[in-house]
Amino acid sequence: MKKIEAIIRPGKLDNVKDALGSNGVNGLTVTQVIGCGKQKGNTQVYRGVEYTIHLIPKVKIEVVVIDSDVDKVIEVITQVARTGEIGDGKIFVSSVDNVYTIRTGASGEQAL
Amino acid sequence: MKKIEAIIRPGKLDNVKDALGSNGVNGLTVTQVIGCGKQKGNTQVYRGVEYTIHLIPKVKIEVVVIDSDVDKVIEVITQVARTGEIGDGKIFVSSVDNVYTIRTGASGEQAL
Amino acid sequence: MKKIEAIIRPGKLDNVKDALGSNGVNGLTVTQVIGCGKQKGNTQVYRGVEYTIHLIPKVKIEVVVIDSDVDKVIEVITQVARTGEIGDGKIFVSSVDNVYTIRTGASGEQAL
Amino acid sequence: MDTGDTAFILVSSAMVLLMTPGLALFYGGMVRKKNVLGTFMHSWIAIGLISLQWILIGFTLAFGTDQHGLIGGLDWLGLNGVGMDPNADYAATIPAIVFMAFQMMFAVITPALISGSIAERMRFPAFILFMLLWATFVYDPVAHWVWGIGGFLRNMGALDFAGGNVVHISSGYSALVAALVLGKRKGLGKESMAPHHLPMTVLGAGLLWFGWFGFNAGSALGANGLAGMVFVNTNTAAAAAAIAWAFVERIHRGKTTMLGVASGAISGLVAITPACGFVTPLSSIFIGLVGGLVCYIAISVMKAKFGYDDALDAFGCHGIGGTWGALATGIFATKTINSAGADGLLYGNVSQLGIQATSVLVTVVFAVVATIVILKVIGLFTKLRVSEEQEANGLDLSLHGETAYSEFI
Amino acid sequence: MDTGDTAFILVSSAMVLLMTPGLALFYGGMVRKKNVLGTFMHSWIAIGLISLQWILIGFTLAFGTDQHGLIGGLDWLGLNGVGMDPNADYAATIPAIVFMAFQMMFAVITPALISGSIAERMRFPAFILFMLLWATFVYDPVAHWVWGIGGFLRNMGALDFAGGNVVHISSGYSALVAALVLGKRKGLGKESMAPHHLPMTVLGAGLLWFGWFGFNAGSALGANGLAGMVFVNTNTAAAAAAIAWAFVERIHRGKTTMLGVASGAISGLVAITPACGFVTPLSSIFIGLVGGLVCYIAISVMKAKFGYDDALDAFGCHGIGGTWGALATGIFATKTINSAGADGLLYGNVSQLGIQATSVLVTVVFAVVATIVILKVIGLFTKLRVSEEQEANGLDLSLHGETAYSEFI
Amino acid sequence: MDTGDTAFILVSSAMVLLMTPGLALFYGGMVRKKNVLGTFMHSWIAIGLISLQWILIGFTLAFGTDQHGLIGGLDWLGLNGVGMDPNADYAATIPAIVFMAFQMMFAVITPALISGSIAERMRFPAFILFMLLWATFVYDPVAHWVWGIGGFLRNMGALDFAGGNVVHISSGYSALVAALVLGKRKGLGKESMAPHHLPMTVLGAGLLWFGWFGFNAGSALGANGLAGMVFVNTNTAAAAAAIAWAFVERIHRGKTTMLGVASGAISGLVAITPACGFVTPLSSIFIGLVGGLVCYIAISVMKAKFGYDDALDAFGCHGIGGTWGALATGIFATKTINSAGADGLLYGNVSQLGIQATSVLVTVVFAVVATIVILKVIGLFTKLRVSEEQEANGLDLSLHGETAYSEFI
Ligand SMILES: Nc1ncnc2c1ncn2[C@@H]1O[C@H](COP(=O)(O)OP(=O)(O)O)[C@@H](O)[C@H]1O
Ligand SMILES: Nc1ncnc2c1ncn2[C@@H]1O[C@H](COP(=O)(O)OP(=O)(O)O)[C@@H](O)[C@H]1O
Ligand SMILES: Nc1ncnc2c1ncn2[C@@H]1O[C@H](COP(=O)(O)OP(=O)(O)O)[C@@H](O)[C@H]1O
Repeated sequence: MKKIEAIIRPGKLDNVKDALGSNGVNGLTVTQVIGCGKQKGNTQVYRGVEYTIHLIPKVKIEVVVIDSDVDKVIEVITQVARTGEIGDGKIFVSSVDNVYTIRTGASGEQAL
Repeated sequence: MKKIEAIIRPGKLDNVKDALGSNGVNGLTVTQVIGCGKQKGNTQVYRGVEYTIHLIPKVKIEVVVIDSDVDKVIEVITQVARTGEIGDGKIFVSSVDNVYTIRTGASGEQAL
Repeated sequence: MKKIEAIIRPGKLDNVKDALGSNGVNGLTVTQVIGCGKQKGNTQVYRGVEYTIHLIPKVKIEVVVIDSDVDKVIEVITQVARTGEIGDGKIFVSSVDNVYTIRTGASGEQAL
Repeated sequence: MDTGDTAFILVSSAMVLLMTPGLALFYGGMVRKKNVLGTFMHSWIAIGLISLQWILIGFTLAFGTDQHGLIGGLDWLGLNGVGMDPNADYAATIPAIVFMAFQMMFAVITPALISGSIAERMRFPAFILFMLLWATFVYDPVAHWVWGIGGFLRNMGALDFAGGNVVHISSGYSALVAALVLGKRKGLGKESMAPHHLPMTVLGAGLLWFGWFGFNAGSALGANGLAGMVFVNTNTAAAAAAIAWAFVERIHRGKTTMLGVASGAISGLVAITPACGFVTPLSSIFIGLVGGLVCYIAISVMKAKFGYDDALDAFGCHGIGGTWGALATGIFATKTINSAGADGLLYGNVSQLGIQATSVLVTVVFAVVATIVILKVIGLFTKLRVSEEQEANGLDLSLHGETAYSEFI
Repeated sequence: MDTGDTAFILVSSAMVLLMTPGLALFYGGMVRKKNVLGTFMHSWIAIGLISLQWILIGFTLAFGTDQHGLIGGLDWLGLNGVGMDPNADYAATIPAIVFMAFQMMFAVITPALISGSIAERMRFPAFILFMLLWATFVYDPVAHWVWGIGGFLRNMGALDFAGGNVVHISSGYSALVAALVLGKRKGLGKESMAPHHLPMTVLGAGLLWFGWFGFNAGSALGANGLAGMVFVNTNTAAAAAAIAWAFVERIHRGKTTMLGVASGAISGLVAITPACGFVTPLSSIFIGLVGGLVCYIAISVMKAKFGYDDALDAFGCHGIGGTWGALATGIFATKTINSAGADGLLYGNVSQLGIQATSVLVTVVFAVVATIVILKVIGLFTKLRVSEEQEANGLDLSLHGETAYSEFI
Repeated sequence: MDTGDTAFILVSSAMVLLMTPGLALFYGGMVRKKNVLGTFMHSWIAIGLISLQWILIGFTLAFGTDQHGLIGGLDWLGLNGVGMDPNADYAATIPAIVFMAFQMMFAVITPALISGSIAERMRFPAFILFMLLWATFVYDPVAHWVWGIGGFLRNMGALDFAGGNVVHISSGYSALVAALVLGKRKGLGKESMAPHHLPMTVLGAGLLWFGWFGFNAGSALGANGLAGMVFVNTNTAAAAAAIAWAFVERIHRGKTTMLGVASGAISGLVAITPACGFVTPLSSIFIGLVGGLVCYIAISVMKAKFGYDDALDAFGCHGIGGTWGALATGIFATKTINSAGADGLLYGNVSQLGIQATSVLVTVVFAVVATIVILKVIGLFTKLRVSEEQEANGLDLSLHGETAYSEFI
C-alpha cells in the first residue's frame, strides 16, 4: 500500500475530493498547512510595519491506497489541482507497511 | 523504527494518550485533521442554504517507536479508540529510517 | 528521496526556515501540532479547576529532499532549533518513493 | 430646550453609531475567513465617509428648505446655521445640532447595509464611489421626501416612523440591483460558503438590537410616552420575529439554528421600523411574526429560486422586511398610539394602505433606477468587480494586504 | 412625567437588554467549541420567548393588582391599560410602559442565567418549556412578592434594590437543582473541559458590567442622587470583588487569571445588586471583597467537594453571591443613603438581618421546590437530556445543525 | 439638580467605563496569540484597582480643595462629603457623586492606555505597582492642575475640554518612557509580530468610538447644546482621521487597511479630545485629518527610525495625537462655540497657542520625569520585565497560567 500526500491550494480541496470520490477513492484525510517553495509570499503591512509572509496557506491531502490505485490518484489530483501558476503544489508517494481499521480490527488491504 | 499514524475521533484523544502513557509510550505528536471515508458527513443549513459537510473533524496521532513496540501500540489504540460505529478511524504503519533528538543530537533508537 | 519531518518549538520556525533557505532548501511545508514526550506539560487553572495540559504546542516542518541533502538539512535544523532544554523536539527521516510537481507534471528528483 | 429629551437623543445617536460596527460584525461573521476585513471595511469606511458627506452636504439636501417637494436647499451647507438652538420644524426641544447628529447616524448605516449583497467580490474604489454617490443621490432625496418638511411623500401622508422607506427599502432594493449587476460569487453552489464565525455574527446582532432602541425610540425625538411605546414595539417585534424564524426553520428543516434566531430578530427589527411609532404592542407581535416569516421565505426559498447572489441577504432582510413593515404600518397604525399619525386599514382607514403602497413603489422604483445608473456610471471609470485571482485569494489579502487572523503565532 | 427620568430608564432598559447577549458571550466562551451556539441559544431564545411572555402575562402576574400578597391579578393582561401615563404606584415620573419595559429586561435575563448550570447537555425543547414555566411560575410570583405593591416579602420589609432575591437567588438555586436533576456532563474530570475562547468570555463580562449600571442604577427609576450612589456602589463592589478574586487566586494557586478577574467582577456585581440602593460606597468595598471571596470558595472548593456539575457556575456565582448580597443588605443598609429603606445590623437594627434571612429562605425553598416540580413535569412529556452521541458531537451540530467556526475556509 | 443632565452624565459614565474593556479588545487583538489575556489583564486590573484608588484617595487629590495650585486636599478622602447634592464648583446641575463617578472612568482608562507600549513583556506585579503609583503621582496631580479649581494650568488659561493633557499626553509620553526603560521585545524585527486577531481590534475600536461620545460630550457635564456640538466634533474628527489614515496608507503603501482605518479613527478621537468643546465642526475636520496624518507618520515612520518598541503605539497614538490636539485647541478655539473658553490663533488670539504649548510642555516633562522615577523605584523592589523564557512562552501561560483559545476541543 502507498500513501499519497498532496499539498495543494486550499481552494482546490473540494474539487479534488469530489474528483477522487467519482474515481472510487473515498477515504482521505486533510490537514491545514502552510508552505513555501517557488511561490513567493505576500507582504502585509500592519501600522506601517511590513511583514513578508513567506509561508502561504495550503492544504495537505493524505490518501492511502493499494499499489494499483496510485497512478490513478496521482493523475486525478494532478489534473484537478492544476492551475498552471507557481504554487500548485507537490505530491509525495511513500510506502505504507500496514493499515488497520480501528472499528473492525481488520488489517492489510482489506482494511482500506 | 516505525511510524504509527492513527486517525481517530477527537473525543478519544485523551483516552488514547493516557492508555499509551500507561503502556510506556510517552512521545507522540497530534494534528487536527478532517477526513472522510465510509462515515457520511452531516448537513448544515445556514439561512436555508444546505451545506453538506463531507469532511469530519478527526485527530491524527503520530507515534514513532522501535519495531518491537508496534504491535503493542496498535493494540492499545485499536482498543481504546474503538466505539464500533463507522468513523472510528484508521491506523497506518510505515518505516522510519532514522530519528534524531534535537536537544542532544542523538540519533537512532536511543533518540526516541 | 527522503522526507525529513522535524517537530520543533513554534518560536524556532522562522529561524529554521531562514537557515534552510540560506542553505538552498526552499521548499517546505509546516503544520501546527501539539505533542508530548519528556517535556512535562503545564497546569492551567480555570475557576479553580485544574487542567494539566500534557500536549504542548509544537510546529512540524516537512521537507522532502534528494538523498544527498539529508545530512545538511538535519544539521541545520539540529543547530538552529536547539535550545538545550527538554522539548526541543525530534527529527524523523523516511523514504519517499516519488515526487510530482502538480503544475508541471514533472516527477522524480527534478520535481523538487 | 429640554435636557431630558436632549440626553435621550444624544445617547440614542451614540447607540445608532454603534450599530454600524455592529453591522460589520454581523456581516463579517457570515463571510469566509479570507474576506472578513474586506467586509468590515464596507461598514467602517461608511462611517468615515458619510459622516463627512452628511455634515458637508447631506444634511442640507435632506432637511434644508424644501425645493418642490424633491430635495432640500443648500442653506445648511457645511452645517452653516445648524447650532445649539432647537429647530422647531423638526424637534422643538433639542438643539438643532443634536437632531443633525441623530440623523447622521441613519445616513451612515444605510449604505453600509447595502454592502451585504455585494460581499466578497466588489472592488474597494468602486465601493467608495458607489457609497458617496448613492448617499447623495438616493439616500438624501428619499430622506427629504419622507421626512423633510415639504417632502412629497410626507405631504402625501406616508407614514415612516424610523426609516422603513428611507433606510430599509432604499438600501434593500439597491442591494438587489447591485448583486445582479456584479454577478454571483465564483464557486457559489459548488464550494462551501458557510459562515466562518457565527459567534461574531451573533454578537453583531446583539449590538444591532441594542442600537435599534436608539434608532427607533430615538425617532420620537424626545424621552416621552411615545418613545416608551416605540421601545416596547421594537423589542416585541424583534422577539416575535426571532421566534417565528426559529419555528418555521424547525418545521421546514427540522432544526432551529442560532443564525436563524439572530436573522429573525433582525428581520423583526426591520419590519417594525416604519410602524413602531404608530402601532400597539399586540400589533407588533403580529408584524414581527410575519416579518420573520416573509424574510425567511425570501432568503431560504425565493433567493434559491431566482438565483441572484444576495450574499448576506441585504435584500432578503431589509428589502422584503422593510416592504412588509411599510405596508403593515398602513394596516395597523392607530391614532390612539400616535395622534400625529393616522389610522390604518384595521382601524377603518383603507386609504392609508394605498398611501403606504404608493410610497413603497416610489421608493423602490427610484432606488432601483438610480442604483443602476450609478453603477453604470462608475463602471465607465473603474472596474466594479475584483479579478478572479483576487476573489480566490480573498479581499483581505488582495485588496487590503492584511489577514484577519494569524493562526500560526 | 419627567423627561430626564424617562430618558434614563429608557436607556437603562436598553443596557439591560444588552446584558443577555453579553451573557451569551460570557457563557459561550467557557464551553467547548462544539457547544458554543447551543449555549448562545439559551440566552437568545430567552430574549425571544420571555419578551413575549412578559407583555402577554408576566408583567401583570408580577405587578398587577395584588392577590393575597402572592401574585398579581390579570388586569394588565396583554398590556391592557399599560400606557404612556405614569403609574404612580411604581414610578411616578416615567410612563408606565417604560417601567414595564425596564422590568421586562430583568424577566428576560433571569432564566438565561440558569442556563449556565445545565450547559452542554440539556435538550432544546426541554429548555424552552423549562424557561416558559419557570418564568411564569417562579420569576413572576417572586417578583411580585418582593417588588409588587402588596407582595408579602415587600410588606415584611425585605430589602432588595435591584434583584438579589428576584433575579440572582431565584435563578442561582434553581440552577443548582437543574444541574443535579440533569446529572454531570459525560467525561467530567476525565476530559479537558477548559474554556474554548476566553476573550469571548471577557468581552461578555465587559458588556455585563456596562449593562449592570442600567440594571442597578436604573432601579432607582429616576436620574437622581440615589441613582448616582447606586452607580458608584455597583462599580465599587465589582472592582473590589475582581481584586479579591485575583488576590485569593494568587494565594491559593500562585497565579492571578484573567478569567478569575472577570468572574470576580461578576460576583461583585451580583453581591451588590440587592444592596446597591441602601449602602455607602465604603460598605460596597466590603460587600464586594467578601462577594468575590465567597464565590471563589463556592466555585473552586465547594463545587469540587460536593461534586455537582454546575457547568458555568450559575449557582456558585448567582446563588452564593446573591445570598451574601441579600444578607449584607441586612447588615450594611442605612437610611442616610435611602430614607425609603431601613437601617441594617451595623446601624443598630438587628431585625433587618432576620428579615433578609427569612426572605432568602423563602425564595430558596420556593425556587428549589418549584424547579424540581417543573423539571419532573417536563420530564413526563419529553427527555431533558441529550443522548450520549449528541453530547459527544456537541449541541451545535446535533441540536442546531450548525457549527460556530469553520476552520478550513 | 437637573434630571436630564444627570441622566446624561450617568449614561456617559457607563459608556466611558465600557471603553476600558473596549481598549482590552483593541490592544488584545494586536498582540500575538500567546499574550492576549496578559494584555487584557492590563486594562481589567486597571478597572479594579483604580476604581478603588479613586474613591479612596484619587478623587480628593484631583478635585479636593486646592493646595498651592498643585494638588487637591484630603477633604474628600474615601468620598467623605461627596453626596447626592451637586457641587456647584464643578457641576451645578448633577449630584456630586455623579461627577465623581464620571471622573473615575477617566482615571481608570488612562493608566490602561499606557499598557499598550509595554505589551508582551512586563511583569504583572510590576505593572500593578506602576499603575497604582502612576495614578496617584501623575494622573491625580495633572488632573488637578488642568481641571481642579485653583489648578495652576487651569489658572494659566490652558484649555483641555475632555483630557488632552490629563489623559492622552500624560499617558502617551509615560508610555514612551516605559517602553524605553523596558527595552524591546525579543525577536522584534526578526519574528513576525503581526496582530493575531484583527476583528477583535476593530470591535474594540467600535466600542471605543461609542464610549468616546460619553467621554467627550459627557465632559459638557450636561445635556445641552454644547454637548451636542462636542458630539458632532468628536464624530467628525474621528471620521476625518480614519479617512486621512486610509488615504495616506494608500499613497504610501498602495493599500488601505482595516487596521489603518481603525487606528486612524482612534487618532482622530484622541486629537479632538482637548478641542472638542471649543471648536466648530469644520475645524474638527481639519483637526481630524491632521491627527490621522501625524499619528500615521509617528507610528509608521518615526517609530521605525528611532527604534523604540512602543508595541501597540500608545505613544504614537496618544502622545502624538494628544499633543497635536492640545496645540490645535490653541489654534481653532472660538468663543462662538464656548463662551467659557477662549479664542485661538485663527480667531486672533496668538497667546492661546503659547498657553497650550506651555501646558503640553509642563505635562510632558512632569510625566516623563515621574514615570522614570516610578519605574526606577519599582525596579528596586521587583523585576520589571519577564524572563526570556516567560516571554517566549507568552504572558498568558507564564504569568496567568491560562491560554486564550483552546484549539483542540
Ligand atoms: N521540498 C518540499 N518539501 C515539502 N514541501 C514542499 C517542498 N516543495 C514544495 N513544497 C510544498 O508545496 C507548495 C508549493 O510549492 P511551490 O514550489 O511554491 O510551487 P510549485 O509546486 O507550483 O512549484 C509549498 O507551499 C510547500 O507547501
Ligand atoms: N484511505 C484512506 N486514506 C487516508 N485516510 C483515510 C482513509 N480512509 C479513511 N481515512 C481516515 O479515517 C477516517 C475514518 O474513516 P471511515 O471510513 O469514515 O470510518 P472507519 O475507519 O470506521 O471505516 C476518515 O475520516 C479519514 O480521516
Ligand atoms: N516517539 C515520538 N513520536 C512522535 N513524536 C514524538 C515522539 N517523541 C517526541 N515527539 C515529539 O517531540 C516533541 C518533543 O519531545 P520531548 O521528549 O518533549 O523533548 P526532547 O525532544 O527535547 O526530548 C514532543 O512534544 C512530540 O511532539
